[in-house]
Amino acid sequence: MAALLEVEHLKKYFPTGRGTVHAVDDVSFTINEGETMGLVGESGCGKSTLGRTCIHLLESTEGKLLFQGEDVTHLNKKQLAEFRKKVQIIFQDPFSSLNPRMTIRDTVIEPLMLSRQFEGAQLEKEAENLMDLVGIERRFYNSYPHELDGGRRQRAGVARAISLKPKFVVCDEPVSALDVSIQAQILNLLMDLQDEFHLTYMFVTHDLSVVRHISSKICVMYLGQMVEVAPTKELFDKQYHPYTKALLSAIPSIDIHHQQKRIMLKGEITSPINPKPGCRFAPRCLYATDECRKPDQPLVEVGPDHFVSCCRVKEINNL
Amino acid sequence: MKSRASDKPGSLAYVGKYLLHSPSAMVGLCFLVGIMILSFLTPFIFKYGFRELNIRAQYSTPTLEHPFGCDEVGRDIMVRVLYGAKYTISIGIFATAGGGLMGVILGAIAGYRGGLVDSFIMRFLDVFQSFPAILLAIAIAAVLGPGYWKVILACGITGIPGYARMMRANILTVRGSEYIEAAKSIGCKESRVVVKHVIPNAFSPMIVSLAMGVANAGLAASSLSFLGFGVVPPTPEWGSMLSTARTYILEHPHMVIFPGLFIMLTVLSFNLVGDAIRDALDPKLRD
Amino acid sequence: MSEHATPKEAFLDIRDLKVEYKLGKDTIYAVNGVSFQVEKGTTLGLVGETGAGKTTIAKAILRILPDHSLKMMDGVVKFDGEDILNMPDEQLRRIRGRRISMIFQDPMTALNPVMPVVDQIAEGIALHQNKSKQDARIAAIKMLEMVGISSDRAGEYPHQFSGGMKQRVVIAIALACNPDLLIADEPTTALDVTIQAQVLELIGNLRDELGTSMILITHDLGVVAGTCDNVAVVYAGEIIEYGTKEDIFDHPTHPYTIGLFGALPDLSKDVKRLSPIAGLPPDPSVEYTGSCPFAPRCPKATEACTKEKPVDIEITPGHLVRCHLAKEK
Amino acid sequence: MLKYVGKRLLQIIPVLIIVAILIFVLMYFVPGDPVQIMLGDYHATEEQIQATRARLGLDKPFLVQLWDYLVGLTRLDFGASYIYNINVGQELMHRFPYTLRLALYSLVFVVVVGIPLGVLCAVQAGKTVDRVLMVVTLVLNSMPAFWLGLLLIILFAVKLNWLPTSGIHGWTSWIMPTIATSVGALAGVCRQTRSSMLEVIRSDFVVTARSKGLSERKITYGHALPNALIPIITVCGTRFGAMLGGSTVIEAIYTVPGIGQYMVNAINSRDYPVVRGSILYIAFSFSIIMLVVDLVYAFVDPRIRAQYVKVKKKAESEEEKTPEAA
Repeated sequence: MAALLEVEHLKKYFPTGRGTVHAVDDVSFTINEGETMGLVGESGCGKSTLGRTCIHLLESTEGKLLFQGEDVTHLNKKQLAEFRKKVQIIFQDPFSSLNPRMTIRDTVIEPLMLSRQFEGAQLEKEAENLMDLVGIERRFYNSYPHELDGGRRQRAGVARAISLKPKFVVCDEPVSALDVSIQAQILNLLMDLQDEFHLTYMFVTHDLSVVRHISSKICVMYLGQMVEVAPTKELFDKQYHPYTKALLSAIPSIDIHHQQKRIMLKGEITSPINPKPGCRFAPRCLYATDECRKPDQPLVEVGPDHFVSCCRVKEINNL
Repeated sequence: MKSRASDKPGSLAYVGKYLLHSPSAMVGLCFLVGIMILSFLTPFIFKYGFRELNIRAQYSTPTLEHPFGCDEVGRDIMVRVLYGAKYTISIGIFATAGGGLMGVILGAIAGYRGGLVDSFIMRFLDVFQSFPAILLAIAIAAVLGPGYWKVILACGITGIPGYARMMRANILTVRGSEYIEAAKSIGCKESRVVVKHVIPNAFSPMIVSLAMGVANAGLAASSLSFLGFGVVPPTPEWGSMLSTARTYILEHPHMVIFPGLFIMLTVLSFNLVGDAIRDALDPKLRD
Repeated sequence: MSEHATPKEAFLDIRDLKVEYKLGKDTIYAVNGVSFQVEKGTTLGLVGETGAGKTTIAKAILRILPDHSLKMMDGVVKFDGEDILNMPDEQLRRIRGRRISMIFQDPMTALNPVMPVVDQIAEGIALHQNKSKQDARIAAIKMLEMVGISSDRAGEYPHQFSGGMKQRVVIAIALACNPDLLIADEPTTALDVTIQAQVLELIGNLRDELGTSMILITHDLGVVAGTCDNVAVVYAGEIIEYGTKEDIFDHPTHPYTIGLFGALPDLSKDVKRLSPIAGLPPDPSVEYTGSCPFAPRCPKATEACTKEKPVDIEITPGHLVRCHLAKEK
Repeated sequence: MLKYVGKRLLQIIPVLIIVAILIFVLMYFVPGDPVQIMLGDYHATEEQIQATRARLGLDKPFLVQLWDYLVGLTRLDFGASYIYNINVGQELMHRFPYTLRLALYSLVFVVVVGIPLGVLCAVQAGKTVDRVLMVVTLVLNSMPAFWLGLLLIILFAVKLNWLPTSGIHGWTSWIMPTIATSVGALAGVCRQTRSSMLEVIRSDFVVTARSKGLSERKITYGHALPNALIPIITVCGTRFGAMLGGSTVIEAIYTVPGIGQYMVNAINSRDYPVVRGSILYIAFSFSIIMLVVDLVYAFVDPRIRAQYVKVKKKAESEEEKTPEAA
């Protein structure tokens, strides 16, 4: 498989009144064509910012972005317009991501029209095909978002995102606002579309069971830093980073006969504003030593395609 | 979710349809439209003209002949009050339209451009906002002098800072929403994002304050006229009629009643319509 | 309507509870004949999706549903032998916060933003335990420490705390007067998973320590699995399946319960495709008097399901299923 | 906190300077010669006119006049009235107590009556009391203050002869001006209180308070009202600021010798130093009131207080403010 998106030492800082927010701080990974990379972490860890930075909805502060082998870190207006046709995003909140004053049909037509690939009746037909594809019934074509339920709104968001047949779609918590039964419908839809159009997904979520279901590879983030990245199966079999261990153990399991022991973390996530150097997880980590507070923590390869950002990974896991 | 006939949420058609179903708004609208029509038709309906002196009827209290009585030179107060409706109503509407337009433009620029332009506009408006509304109108009127269009200008300028601030805040809210990000991600040019996505959504909440603004502008205009800074006698503007009537209040109090009553009814009508528009646009407040 | 197989009066005994309220011109049939019992020291999980009526059930127990939209509340809610629904307000206020208390879903909005947290806890203590303001504050600080907040933060305001910490404060308020029954309405839904683990453990420990009965409302079957003794599955304002945790998780019988498990991505199993429940959640402004509310979405629905409302069937002792098809098993 | 107040006070200064320059420039170019108006109808000779000009300093070039004026302002010297030749600053000081008293009485009336009525409406929302009060306040809100003032005179002075018609002679003289000034504000405050209380009453923390077993009274006044205060304070503050600037129409009707009347008369007689002085006073007093309003916000809401006071670095409290949603 060829690499579709390569991210190298990406940083995204926000200046604020109280200091600089290190929302994404030196993150590197590769997403291959046709695969789904899950990006997981708790609220405030910078995962949405990372997703948006990868597709130029936010401009990176530092680092390098390669898309299909080309450097897309800095784009001029024209290049950006071309790039936009290849990358898309599906948002978390299916209400606020649709213009409340546009019908579903208009929302889906807009990107087709802007692309200038279709005209007149063809435009209408293509839009209807798309709405049909994502499962929006004909009677809702001319409805406004507030007249629809969350599931259908999210379908409209999906139709808009795939309308230009992009290569790469960032799914930013696309199912966390939905109920379990609807969530499954949307997840199935996303997987079907991936097969049909050979899409590559970056699936941003805090829900580990969803990410396990849909992703082939998982990247775990904590406070702007990547702590562990591995193929899904491997990550769920064996975690090396203390944070990943705690995170996975905290998921409530529906298996009532094998309730595992949870690893309780001390305290709560700290501030991403002007953080101290070193491992961001150190203040809550059971194993933290002075070494963890040094800048430039290494990324250790512990297995094939399995990287951990922890200087004590060998000692902790008896490797 | 029941799908009713789809009206663009927050559009004028949507608001209009809602108004038709609100009894209080209809009462207000009927009063305003009715009195406006009467105002233009007075010369054709009534026996007396609004300027017609009739010394014999001087200070006449209400009679069948003169239902509202007559003033200090025997002019029929009812005819004058009805004729004068067009001033208060049109001043309210023109002042709000003008002030609203300026405010919306300034606010939109400040909100969308941000940075220096934003600070400059907002600091400039701060100067205006260091006055209470009515006193600002008086100060402007003091500079401009009296007259119909000058009152409109004074009341219009007074409204600008408020509308600008509100529009700016709306723009900032809309600009941060996900559908704007979505519009960018599907390749909308900036101009399209602004015209198609930002402005319509930011403007919609303004309709309410503009509707309410008409009532305030009308009230302010009549206050100005009352103080002698607005429309001056012999034009039968209600505020200036009251200003004259005030001199005779001890002997002929009836002259005071009707002009004021009609100011109140007009302002009340605008408020009723404004309330209904707010309800139409903000379903949260209903139930 | 069915009578559960408990002839003696339970600690909390709810029978045929119905709640309707107004929403614009529509009537919302939020709770449609719900009956269940909670025994002393046990935990019942109420599971269901958004709009199923779980929160309304909880609020009805404390009678804190908003007056302005409430249209009808009917049925019997008996707590320790006392009839809650017909009790004078004065008497009810002595139960609220002292014998029954509640933890709310969103800790961001559940606390008064302009009052120091310690005062929000002390308020209930002063009221119910007849303590002076000073003593109540001391007791409140003790409560804060019990939920893991150091006493030097007692005078701070809610906005100075993070989400997880706020939920701890809410828990402290709820447990301040050592209640007999705790109703936890989605206590961890707004929290991150590691914080959720902390809060669930805290609630669990305090419950065991104080011997409190609990009703846990959640949409998350995983949370139920770790915390509850009995489970009630709520759909369209009805309990469509009720039983012990083992009954529900090992032998789900109602097609909706089965559907819920199928729609859930499971950490321990590999499935290529999820099997979602078809269709949409039920319209709460429709009253299902003559049919099963799940029939339109049910893969196994028969003609009977659309013509007749199913009643509870006890398939094994204590395991009730409200489905026509359960009979055949 | 003190630092914040200082900063805000400093911010008022440039605004006042701009107001001063703006008003001076505008009035200078307005058609109409004050000297002509001063000397009145009789035919003044050219020498008289020139002499008056020279006395008032109006013969100097425009920029010199402006400079003199601004320099005077730094010494708090607003100049002297063209007509009465009385120092404007002194006259403002002399008149201020009247305006202040009227504004204070009105504010007290508005707060003491308006807020409880609004709370009552919110608690009884949809019931008869609420409906009646909402109609009444809507009508009162639409009533021009000057008309109400005149109606009061007709009723209490002319018909009943209970109260003096105008001027300030003893405490009874304050009754009608106070009512006429405050009725509109009272209606506004009542409606604002109702709507912000309604919003707060439905929030989750009120449900929390109820589930603690508190009485409805305690919930309404102890939990809901403190959270509903911010918009109410805004309305009260703006109205008070306007009253303190001079209730022009009311002072005119009841001949209260306050600042509003001073300015209105000055505008009519083109007494520019007085107009400029009163406008500056209005801008200053209104800005101060707005500052006070902001400080009251901080007093009632710890979240606003936190923005003014330099926050101690507290890691946990910042968690929610990460730009995850940015």
